[in-house]
Amino acid sequence: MDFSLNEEQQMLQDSVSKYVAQDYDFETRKAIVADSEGYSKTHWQNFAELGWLTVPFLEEDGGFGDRAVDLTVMMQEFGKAIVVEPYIASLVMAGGAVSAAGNAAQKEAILGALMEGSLQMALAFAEPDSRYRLNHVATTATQSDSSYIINGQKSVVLNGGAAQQLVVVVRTSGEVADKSGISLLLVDANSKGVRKAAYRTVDGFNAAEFYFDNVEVSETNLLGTEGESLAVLERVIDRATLAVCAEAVGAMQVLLNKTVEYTKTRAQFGVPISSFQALQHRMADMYIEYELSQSILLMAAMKVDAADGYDPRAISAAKSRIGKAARLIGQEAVQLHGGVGVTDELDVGHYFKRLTAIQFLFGSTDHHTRRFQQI
Amino acid sequence: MDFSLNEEQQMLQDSVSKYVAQDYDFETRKAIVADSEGYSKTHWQNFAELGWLTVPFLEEDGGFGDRAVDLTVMMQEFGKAIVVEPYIASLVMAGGAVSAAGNAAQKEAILGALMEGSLQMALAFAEPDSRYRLNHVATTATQSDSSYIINGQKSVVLNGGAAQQLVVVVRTSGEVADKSGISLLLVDANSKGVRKAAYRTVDGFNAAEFYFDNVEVSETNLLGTEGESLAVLERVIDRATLAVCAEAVGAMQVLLNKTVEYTKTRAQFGVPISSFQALQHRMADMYIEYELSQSILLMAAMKVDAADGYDPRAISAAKSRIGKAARLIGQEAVQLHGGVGVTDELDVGHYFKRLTAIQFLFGSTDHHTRRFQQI
Amino acid sequence: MNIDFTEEELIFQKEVRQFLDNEFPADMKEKISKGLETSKEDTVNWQQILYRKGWAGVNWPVEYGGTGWTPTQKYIWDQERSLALAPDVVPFGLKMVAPVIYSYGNEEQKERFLPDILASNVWWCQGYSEPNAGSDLASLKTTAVRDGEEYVVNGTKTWTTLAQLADWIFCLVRTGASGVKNQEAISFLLIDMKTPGISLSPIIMLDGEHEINEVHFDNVRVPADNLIGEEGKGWTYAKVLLTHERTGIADVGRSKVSLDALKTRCHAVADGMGTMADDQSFMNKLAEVEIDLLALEFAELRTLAAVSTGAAPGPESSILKVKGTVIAQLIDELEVEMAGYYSQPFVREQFTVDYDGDFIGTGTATSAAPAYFNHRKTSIYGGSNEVQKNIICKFVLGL
Amino acid sequence: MNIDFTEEELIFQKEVRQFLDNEFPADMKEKISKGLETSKEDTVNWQQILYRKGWAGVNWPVEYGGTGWTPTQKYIWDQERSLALAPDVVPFGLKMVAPVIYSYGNEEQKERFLPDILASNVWWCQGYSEPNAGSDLASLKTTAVRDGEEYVVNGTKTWTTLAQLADWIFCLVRTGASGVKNQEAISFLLIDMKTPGISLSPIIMLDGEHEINEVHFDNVRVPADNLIGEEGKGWTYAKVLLTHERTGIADVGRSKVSLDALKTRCHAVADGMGTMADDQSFMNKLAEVEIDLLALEFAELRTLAAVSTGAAPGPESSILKVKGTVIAQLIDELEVEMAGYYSQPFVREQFTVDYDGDFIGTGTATSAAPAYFNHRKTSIYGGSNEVQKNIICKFVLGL
Repeated sequence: MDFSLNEEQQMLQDSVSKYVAQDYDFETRKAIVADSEGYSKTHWQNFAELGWLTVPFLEEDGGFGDRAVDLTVMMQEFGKAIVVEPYIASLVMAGGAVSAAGNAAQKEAILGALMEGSLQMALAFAEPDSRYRLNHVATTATQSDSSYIINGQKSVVLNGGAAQQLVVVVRTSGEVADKSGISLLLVDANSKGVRKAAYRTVDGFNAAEFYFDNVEVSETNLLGTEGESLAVLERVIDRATLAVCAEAVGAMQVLLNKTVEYTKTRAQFGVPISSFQALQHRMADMYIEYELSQSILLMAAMKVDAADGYDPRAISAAKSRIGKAARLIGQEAVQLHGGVGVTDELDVGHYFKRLTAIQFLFGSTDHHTRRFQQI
Repeated sequence: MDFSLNEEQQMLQDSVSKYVAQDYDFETRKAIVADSEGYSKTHWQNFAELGWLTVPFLEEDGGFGDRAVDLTVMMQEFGKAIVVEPYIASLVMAGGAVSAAGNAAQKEAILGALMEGSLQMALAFAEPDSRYRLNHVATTATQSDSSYIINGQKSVVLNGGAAQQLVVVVRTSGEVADKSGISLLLVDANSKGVRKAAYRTVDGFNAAEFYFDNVEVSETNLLGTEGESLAVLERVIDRATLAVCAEAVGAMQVLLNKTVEYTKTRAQFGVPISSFQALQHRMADMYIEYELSQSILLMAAMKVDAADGYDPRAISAAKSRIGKAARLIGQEAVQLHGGVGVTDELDVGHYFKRLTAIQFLFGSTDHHTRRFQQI
Repeated sequence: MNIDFTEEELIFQKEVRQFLDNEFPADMKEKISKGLETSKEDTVNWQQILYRKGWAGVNWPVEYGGTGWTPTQKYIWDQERSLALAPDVVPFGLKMVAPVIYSYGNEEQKERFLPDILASNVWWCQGYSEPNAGSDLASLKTTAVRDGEEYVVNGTKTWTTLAQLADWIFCLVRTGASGVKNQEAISFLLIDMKTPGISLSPIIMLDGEHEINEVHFDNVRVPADNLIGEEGKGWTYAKVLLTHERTGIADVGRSKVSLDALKTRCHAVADGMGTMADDQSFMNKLAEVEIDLLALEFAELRTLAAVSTGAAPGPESSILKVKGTVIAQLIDELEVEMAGYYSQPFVREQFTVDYDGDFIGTGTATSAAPAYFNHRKTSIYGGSNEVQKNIICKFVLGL
Repeated sequence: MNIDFTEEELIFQKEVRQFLDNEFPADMKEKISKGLETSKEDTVNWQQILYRKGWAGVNWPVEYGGTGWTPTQKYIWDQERSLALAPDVVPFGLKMVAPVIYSYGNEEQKERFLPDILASNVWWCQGYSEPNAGSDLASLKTTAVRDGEEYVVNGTKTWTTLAQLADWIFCLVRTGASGVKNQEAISFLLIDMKTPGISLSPIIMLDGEHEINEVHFDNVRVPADNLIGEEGKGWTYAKVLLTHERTGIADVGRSKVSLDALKTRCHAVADGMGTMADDQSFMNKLAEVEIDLLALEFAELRTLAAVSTGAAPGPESSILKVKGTVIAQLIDELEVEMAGYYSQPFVREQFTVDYDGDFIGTGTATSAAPAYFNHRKTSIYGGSNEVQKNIICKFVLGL
């Protein structure tokens, strides 16, 4: 066992940490959220140049190595600045699906472009009735000659507003909740029959609803084996789950620090409110929650990277634990900031919103507690 | 709607309140718990003379009226002194079963003796496998000529150590978990084939395990209609549940007051610990829990006494809410008392033990939350 | 003790139901049930209907046009009104400034202000908090300096809800010497929002709405006639009011309606082949909140009953504020949880009357998170929940 | 970062398992698995087996007979020992007084005391708390007045665990002038329990057990040679020790074993026709505690790793104390809940070796509540959880 970052990880952490501190302050973020693109092309290009876009890919595909620890180290720093660029949606999720299921030609066509920063993608998996059940796929793809014809609706597709290409989870056979019969198709976002309604999420990310009306794609757009993609999807979503957990831990750390600092400067009844012991102990509780989150995040990342590999139970443990901490720290940070905490002008509320969104992304706290218990 | 006690209720409250304050202090209770009888015959006789033993019985049976509000008013005062006399077990439970299901002859033989204080009874319902399911009855009574032959085991029979007569819940037909086929039999505690193992409970009450080995009782000992007694049993247990809820509210009030007083006198770091705001806010939380408990107890009692009658949902609501409060107030009272709180010599720990036991009597907090949601 | 309604109370309940059935405007009800925005006109119209019925001044003394209802009647009204989705009156005029005017104002002030408040002819807002005085109102800095028959007001109020719609503002201002840093320097002043020198800065809330404002006073000249009661007594008047406010703030009726809606809708929200009603841990959380709300409802009824027997709502009413806001916030969170992925889209434009784009999510799913964010304010304003606990400690527990 | 054990660590793990299989006494293991009382002889016997293996001084420097293990080895040892149901050593000698002696004692004291501690020849107890000084050790009143080559000790210590079995006691005593009411008057003194003037009053805990005592000192004459380090530095020595103690107090290993047992047994505890494993809300609570414990385990590993790179366990270790006790107490509560009605009987006599009456309830069901009651102490002793939060506020958050 070894709990220290290696040299490469230390460099990655320093690099991201320095960048967001210098070039990604709250005003910068506000402007990006307000912009119609839904993310900043400039920052994305910088991320590419700094090599960060290669982190979730294997060395053999030209990536940094696709190690969970690397990903969490980076995402924690992103979380400190609540970066809204679609790193997880485009790279970890859509890119992850291509990396895990794509053939050599598909990987070559896509992964390089993703790592260079010239391609934006999204993974369309959730549906109006699916909630967090990855096997619940009502969107169908029926084969017709050498094509698939797609019909259905996909919900809250992260980076859906900016994505040029989609990985769409479709049902090629079986009943709506069957575990088999689930396939992945590459779909150009501008294909005929694709309609989208794009929007911002409550936490400032870009997303969209997608409606597929007899959308035809070539059978060469199939990623992986027809009807057998649920396992890939689960791994990809688990990896994305780990990534948002890391982001949450970064955001919590900032909220904790901001709250401690704010209470030291805010005076009420003639003294700084940090002198009130009832508030002090609540901040101690926030600290404890943060530390436990940091610990379980490390645990999950290390278990995923361990010799015996993929550990969905560890990821559900982390999501459950961090979800609880995100709730407490977010709510307490707002409460201890008082009135300004619920206004749009202060950054604190935006960290709170992101932490809230993360609680319900890729499965709620309860969902993951149950999954932890059942698998 | 009217939230004030009537004159009779006010007198009952004053009478019990004065008695326990003057004649039932902690040392008195300790001696009763240590005594082999399992309760004080002297106090019991005093209760009878003061008319308290008539409270849970109908006027037509010579009782005070069997009103839920009266019962809760009295039990709250008992709770303040954590009275260990078997009021609930003997009168509300066993007596309640006779009152609800007995015929005129049975009532006459039993209720008068109960109200005079000359008879101790117990209701034997729980079994090793039943947990809180009243319909789960494995103890059988098979008819043979004009008798029933009883076989089986009954668990944790409250007042089992002192009871002269038992009301035993038996299965006269059907499968172990059927809702029909459940009957009530009066059984003399000294009958041939009855074996008991008596003990104290963790909170100082007397109880026993009962083992029935071919115990023969006359068919005239049947209470109510054969095979159709589940509804009576549910009402009796609900009434007992309301009674322990009231007791808990009384005990919580004392624990809250004792904790507030203790923190005012206990000095640490040169000041009374009541001056620490973190502890103050925790006592405020205890107070809030106590007040909510008091409110929901009133709600449940008033609903039971209302024109449209018996409301098991209100009782489960009260048990669930009060169970949560009992947990918090009990744990916090001990924690805020520090070391002395976990010793046997201080009364605080004994209130804590009683509040703990009540949490798991007649259904845990979770059990009643679920029942509230499902009925 | 008796939970049953009397014959008279049952008749009153029937009258309330009929009134709401017939008089609560159908278009407003539809907007509310769909989660659409309502306008100032909707609100004023509804309050004037209440006025014409004689039901605008629920807690007012009968001599000024109050209803003279018993606590049970008030309870019935709140219950039925909530069930009919009819909003409570905007509190600033009818519930907040009016009691101060009829309790502490002079006859001239009562005649001048009360009729327009009762008839909802004038929209009021509240000027208590300041940027550096949140829960600690005793440290207010806005000054009102006497100059002949006028006060000259300078300073900034904040957290002023709907000031952009208001005609008048009631303020706590410092009239005492600048050295006097305590409650005895504070006075209660009524100010016409059209007076020169008043300006607003909107504050946007976490849900993107313009709900509150900073109100700036720059040498605003206010007639001395607008002072309520005595100079230096403003804090006393406001405090009495705050105690009353805490009871209402429990908002049991609104929470009951939200919770009932949640209990109904969970059967319609899909979770794979089943619905959220099959999710045992979700349903348990729902049951726990419902039980808490039952307890709170009876705590409120007990408080109201005590008030009716002559006692003023004591510091015990702080628990209504604390628990009422906590419960409402828990219900908000359950809404977010139930919305699942549809808690994420931020599409408030689709809740305007003339929206014709794609509707995202079902019903009010996408409003859940913004509502949750916005309502975090309720445990902060009206005396933060921390202040309420201090009140409990000091005045109930004697700590 | 790497969670895998190295080759050497795997070999060590195998050695530990073999040792426990072969050497941990079977009769002691049986008693523990059945929840029966173990005797002082059992404990001493087991600790002497550890001593003979060279594994008694886990954190001791190698020069005094310590194991010299890495943090990972310590982790493996704790894991395997807990899984084998083997108890940890009684802390007072090996873990509490020994570090003070080898860190601050003189050579004569080291030679005199350490070998007997390592070999479990002497049973120690702790004299810190006093009736009026719980968390606030700086206000201790027990005095040690120098008289020639002796100190004369007067006062009362309380909360002294297993003093009735102890040969020696280590105490914090006041050697400074009576006016000096702070830490600089406190010294660290070793006292033979057989010295005239020492008497015990047993204190019975909530579970009915005689576990702690008051220890009274009435003109007890102690050789000045028994003073550790300098006069007035006792508080400093004790504090360093307390920080170490907090890490151990998380007791992750014991909680894991309890939780594993609970997870197994819930499938066997009947709930009507099913078992407790079908109770979704019970299982969810179990899962939540298990997840918390996973987080705590890694928090502890991170702390140990930091210590091994040279850092002393900082104030962050306070979270291990707080969370470790809270988790263990939650597990206790789940035991009580699982026991259902069988949480009520108080029948501790049935857990003695020669009991032959009716056995009430299954397995350890009737021990659940007494254990829960007793273990409330863990959030009070060793620096109460409130004190730990104060430490976090002051030394971590800078509040």
